[in-house]
Amino acid sequence: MKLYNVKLLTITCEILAQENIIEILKKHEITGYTTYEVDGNGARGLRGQGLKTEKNVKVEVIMREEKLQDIVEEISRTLFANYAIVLYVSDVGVLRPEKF
Amino acid sequence: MKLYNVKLLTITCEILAQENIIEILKKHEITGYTTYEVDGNGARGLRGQGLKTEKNVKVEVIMREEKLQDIVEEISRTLFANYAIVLYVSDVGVLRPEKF
Amino acid sequence: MKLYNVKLLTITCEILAQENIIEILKKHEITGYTTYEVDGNGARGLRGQGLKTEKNVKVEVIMREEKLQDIVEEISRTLFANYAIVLYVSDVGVLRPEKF
Amino acid sequence: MEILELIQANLLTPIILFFLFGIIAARIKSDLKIPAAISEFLPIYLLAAIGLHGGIEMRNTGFENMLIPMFVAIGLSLLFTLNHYQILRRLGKFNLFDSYALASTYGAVGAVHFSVGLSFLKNQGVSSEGYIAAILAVLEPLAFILAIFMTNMAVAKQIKTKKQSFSDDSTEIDIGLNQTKTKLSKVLHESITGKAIVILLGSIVIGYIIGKDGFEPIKIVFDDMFTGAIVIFMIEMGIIAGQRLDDIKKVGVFLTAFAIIIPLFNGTIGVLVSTALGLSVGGAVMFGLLMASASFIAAPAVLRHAIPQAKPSLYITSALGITFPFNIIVTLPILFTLSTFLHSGEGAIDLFNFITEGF
Amino acid sequence: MEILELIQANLLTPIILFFLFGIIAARIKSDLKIPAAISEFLPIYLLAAIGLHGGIEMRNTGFENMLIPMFVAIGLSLLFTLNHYQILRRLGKFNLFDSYALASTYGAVGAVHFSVGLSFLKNQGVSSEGYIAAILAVLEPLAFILAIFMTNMAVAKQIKTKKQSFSDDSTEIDIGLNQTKTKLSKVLHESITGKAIVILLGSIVIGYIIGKDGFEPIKIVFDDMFTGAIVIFMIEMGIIAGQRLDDIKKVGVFLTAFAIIIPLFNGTIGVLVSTALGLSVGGAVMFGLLMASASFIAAPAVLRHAIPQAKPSLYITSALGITFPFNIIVTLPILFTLSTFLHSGEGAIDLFNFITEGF
Amino acid sequence: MEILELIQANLLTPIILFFLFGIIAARIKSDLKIPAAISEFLPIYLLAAIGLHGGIEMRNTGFENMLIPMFVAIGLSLLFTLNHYQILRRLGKFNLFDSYALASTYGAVGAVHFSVGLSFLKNQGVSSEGYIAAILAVLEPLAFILAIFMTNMAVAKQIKTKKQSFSDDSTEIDIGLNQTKTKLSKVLHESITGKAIVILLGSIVIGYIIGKDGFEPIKIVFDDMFTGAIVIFMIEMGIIAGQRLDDIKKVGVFLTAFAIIIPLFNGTIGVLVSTALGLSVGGAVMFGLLMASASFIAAPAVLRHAIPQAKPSLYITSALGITFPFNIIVTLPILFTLSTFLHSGEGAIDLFNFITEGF
Ligand SMILES: Nc1ncnc2c1ncn2[C@@H]1O[C@H](COP(=O)(O)O)[C@@H](O)[C@H]1O
Ligand SMILES: Nc1ncnc2c1ncn2[C@@H]1O[C@H](COP(=O)(O)O)[C@@H](O)[C@H]1O
Ligand SMILES: Nc1ncnc2c1ncn2[C@@H]1O[C@H](COP(=O)(O)O)[C@@H](O)[C@H]1O
Ligand code: NA
Ligand code: NA
Ligand code: NA
Repeated sequence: MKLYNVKLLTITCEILAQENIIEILKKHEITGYTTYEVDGNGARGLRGQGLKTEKNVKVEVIMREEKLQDIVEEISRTLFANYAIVLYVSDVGVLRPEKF
Repeated sequence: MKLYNVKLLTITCEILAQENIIEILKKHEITGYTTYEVDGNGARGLRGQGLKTEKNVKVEVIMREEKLQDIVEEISRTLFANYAIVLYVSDVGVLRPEKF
Repeated sequence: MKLYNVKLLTITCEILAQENIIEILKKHEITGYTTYEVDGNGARGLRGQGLKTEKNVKVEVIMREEKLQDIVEEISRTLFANYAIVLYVSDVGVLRPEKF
Repeated sequence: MEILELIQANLLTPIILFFLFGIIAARIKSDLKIPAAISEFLPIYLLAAIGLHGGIEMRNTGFENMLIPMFVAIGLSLLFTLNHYQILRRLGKFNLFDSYALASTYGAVGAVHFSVGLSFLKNQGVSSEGYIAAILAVLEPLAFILAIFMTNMAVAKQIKTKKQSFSDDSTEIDIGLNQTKTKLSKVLHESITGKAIVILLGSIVIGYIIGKDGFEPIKIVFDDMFTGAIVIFMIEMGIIAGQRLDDIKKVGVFLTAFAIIIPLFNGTIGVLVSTALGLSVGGAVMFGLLMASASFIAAPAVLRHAIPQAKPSLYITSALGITFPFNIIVTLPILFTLSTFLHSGEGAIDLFNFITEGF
Repeated sequence: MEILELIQANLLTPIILFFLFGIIAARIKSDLKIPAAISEFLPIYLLAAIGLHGGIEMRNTGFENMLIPMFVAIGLSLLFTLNHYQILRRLGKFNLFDSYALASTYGAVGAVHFSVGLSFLKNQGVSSEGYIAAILAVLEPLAFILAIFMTNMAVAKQIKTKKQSFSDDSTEIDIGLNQTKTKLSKVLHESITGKAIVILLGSIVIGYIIGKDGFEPIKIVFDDMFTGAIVIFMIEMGIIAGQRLDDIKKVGVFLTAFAIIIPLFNGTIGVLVSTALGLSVGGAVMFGLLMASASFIAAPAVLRHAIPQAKPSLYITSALGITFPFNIIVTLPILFTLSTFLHSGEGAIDLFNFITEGF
Repeated sequence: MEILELIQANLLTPIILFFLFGIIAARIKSDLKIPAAISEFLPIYLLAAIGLHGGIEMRNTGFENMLIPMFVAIGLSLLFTLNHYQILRRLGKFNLFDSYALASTYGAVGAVHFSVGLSFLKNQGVSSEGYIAAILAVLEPLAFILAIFMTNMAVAKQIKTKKQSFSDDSTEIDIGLNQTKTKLSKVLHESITGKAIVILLGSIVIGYIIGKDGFEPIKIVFDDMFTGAIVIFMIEMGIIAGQRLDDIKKVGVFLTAFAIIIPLFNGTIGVLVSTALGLSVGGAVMFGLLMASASFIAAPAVLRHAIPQAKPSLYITSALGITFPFNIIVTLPILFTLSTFLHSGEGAIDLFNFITEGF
């Protein structure tokens, strides 16, 4: 079974920015992603205690390298200033590259 | 502290396929894994709203490269056709390779 | 957008060791991390059923390579013997390396 | 018309209204939802309450008379399941897997249906035989087991046919057959140890042991709060049903008709037969409702493993999105009217004639 | 003094005591917390209970008289929001974004406030007009929509000014204006389909339909348990408020004063106006409390999207950490005393003079 | 025999039956479980209810008489803890860490035990002194603190001995001693701010302040629903206990015997002493049950940090898998019979003789 190289983009951000991110993904024609709620600490302090709106969420997206650049650029341009957010990219191997 | 290269297999799938995956792991004599519930979107549509059985789960398994091939092959053969599932492999470094 | 190489340290451990880990991070002047509860199986058996204190947690820390060595060393020295714990390191790319 | 009035009265109860409200909330894409922990807990609570109630009743009224209705219910369920399969496969042209999955979804019983039925009767001031909770427990896994057995038989036959043509591949086929057996025994175990049955049976036994007096200290939680708890659960059920309304297009006209006609038919048969067996007005309604009900909580969990080739969007959507609303809004009042009529003077005579002629 | 006594009596009710307890628990860094699923469920439950109660009352008393108070409430809310903005921007020197966000947080209404108010009145044996629940529902999104509209207008103006200086960048600016419009219509949709409004309006309608009789089977859950449920919710609210007390330093003296004076002022106006409109003692208290309340559950969800440039630490901390405790401990008894006084013989005369002179 | 009858009657209450049911559900590997959010919330709720109840009682009866029982309870707990250690280390040959961990698990008290005891008494129509809830709160951290202190002393001594042999490593040892001190003060803080104590003490104070009248509006939630809530919690406790039954093999014969004999012994002493101190029938039962109880919710959270070298599979399994079922099924009725006997005419005389001779 051959593994094909693609990119995994992981975004950890406050839960209220999740919608914005998914919209950006949609704009770039990406409809596959995985999300889950997490707690966290960072420049904007402890998050995840108390109100649900104060939680963080992780959004993970497997995508081809071609799309990565634009998406990362748009996220950083529109969201970095106002939201608690951290983003990183890693290399992963998948079986069915046509899915992404 | 030396880090030894091993593989991290991550499977995101509908929760009802979790048992099948863990059985496959057991068959290949792997008993260490981590699981957690996630939401997701993909070819089979939005998952994670509504009934618990409609959730996704992530299964993460650190393993040696030797076993990876067979396990990936069995999962893709038995589960890809009927279940919502995505699988990827990445490289990680661990301290105690004998644990895996 | 240039991506800078940093390390992602992921620790999966029993929930009661979370505090110890965060203290070690603090000692090394790391205040950014992400945590979430997970279930798991390993050398210390199935974890995550029953009492909350029997759960596992994942702690993910993006950091520069310089700090990694010391932190990994301290965690393994102080926690490996008495706690259910697994730790791995991977390479990731970030946009704002000065954040970490 | 009496039935229409009853349907209307039923429509205006909190249970139905909050269900409809949930549907609307989902349709306007509201972010309203009941947290998962609550909506996972509520079925456990409802089943415990149903079981305790049933067990206490059985202690009062005995359960000697339970055996015949139980076996009749089993027989009917199996017959219905086979009947559904024929209809779906022959008339509906569904593939083997979808046909069996749907057949058993409608042959199986639904605990939420049962809760709503109990509440409906309570509202009408009518009681029912406690042992029907036990019938619910026994029927729960039945249709699934039948469907899985049949599917596996069918698959095995297919494989055997293949085997005869390509006789070199025999080991793989044997493995296939073995896997089928393992799967069946696993599903059997899973069904019987499934949380719904376990909590229901356990509560029946406990209710039987403790009786009315022992129940007193927990009555407020497990009886007085029952209808309120259903109302909360119905909000979530409404939301989930509402989210699935879009999928009804995929379900198609045939299955939509099936999802309405079959419950009415099965339910009517259920009321007739159970009345003939001597069940009370309320008992016959609950019996009929069991026959009319389709499973949408247990079904996905069992069928996804047992017949993974079947499309869950078909069986969940039709059971939860069409049959459940139809049953609690329309079928339930109809069955009640029917049962009342049959148990009233004239109805009883009619039924007597019907039965004697029928057999 | 009567007010002090009432404040003291109110202070010693379980609701206030458990809130203070939560604050203390957070301050001593206890790990006590109410699990998220419970504290997410409780507001839904409270709003459903409020709505049902309001709907049933409206059925009893009619809702013809509701329109004038409703429109007056809307008018007052909008006036207050604009007034807050002026104070914050001019006197407080907050930036545009923070000013609008804070203005609307205090122009908006709080469902938890409302729950506590209802419980307080219940305790005093005083009832209130059911339609105030409907006013709560209508006011909920109002101040936000105004604030967002104003913010977007202001931003658009800024952009236009820029446009005139650098006339080459026009496409980007047009995009910006379009985005603003999209955002406004999205926020509007989100507000109206927000879970709080949806469950509240839905429950009012259902309460109206089912009436007292239909409510009977669910009364234990949606009425008798109401105060107990608030108590549990207040523990969590206390914990969250306690965790934010450190942030009060960041809030500053000006905003702290604002967070105390404005609710008192708005609440007093609310009681006076609603009494003049003929509302009952309890109704005027609830009307005043709505005016006095600030939103700390809905606000972050709406404002974070709509005015992301505003600092949530400002508006959440002041609303939850300062205004809410102050309102339920001090403002509520004051408004009650005021309303009682106005509705008693002399008060009524005074008010009559006050009003006739006032206009 | 009277005791056997009482044990049997107790066995057939919903609390015990649902606990046993949970065990069975776990043994047959059912997927039944109470969602985590619910089972995390229930102990908080139970402790709040216990505390409120205790506080209200203390207001009625005063708490002047509370001091002596409190100090005696503290003294007994410390004595018992040391006694457990000796037995476990000398006779049981457990290592230092496991010995201290187990000693304090059994020296500590269990809130679930307490809840079941209160329900048992309610069922018997017997009341108990409200201040015992306060004793529960004070005892909760006590045994842990003692055990941790002793463990750290022992470890420090070991290190010192090492120091004398290898005198070059002294800095590392000083660091070790310092770490020990930090740990102790941290555990102390954690124990006292632990959620169980905080909610219990808070509720006692609130109960005392509000009294019976202030409790009225929340009585349905915090009193009437109490037993029903325990029943739900006991299902989960049963499931967890059932999952641990396999581990009992690892626990060994010695610890199994210890887990049965020690509670009986400690509980008996508790009833005798508290009766001598003048507590009522019910009060002596609750006092004895506190002494008999072992901690299985607080213990893992505290001991895992404080004595990480100890094996949690030992102390959790024995406390939850053996002692808890034994106590609520067998010890509780025995203590009740004993207390009733001692408080009846003859018992009182016997006890008087016993005490006067004993000292
Ligand atoms: N160094 C880090 N490693 C892992 N996660 C981080 C790190 N820094 C921040 N985060 C996550 O990103 C969220 C937002 O970060 P920030 O914007 O720095 O407050 C935090 O709440 C954490 O969940
Ligand atoms: N591109 C993707 N990136 C990350 N997760 C994905 C992606 N596509 C699908 N998934 C996850 O895998 C699940 C099953 O995918 P699918 O079989 O495509 O419906 C989804 O529900 C997501 O949780
Ligand atoms: N091979 C593995 N792959 C992924 N996670 C693992 C693996 N082994 C252990 N874990 C996780 O680490 C936790 C502690 O492991 P252990 O100390 O081996 O019991 C387990 O409960 C799992 O959550
Ligand atoms: Na059926
Ligand atoms: Na307001
Ligand atoms: Na003890």
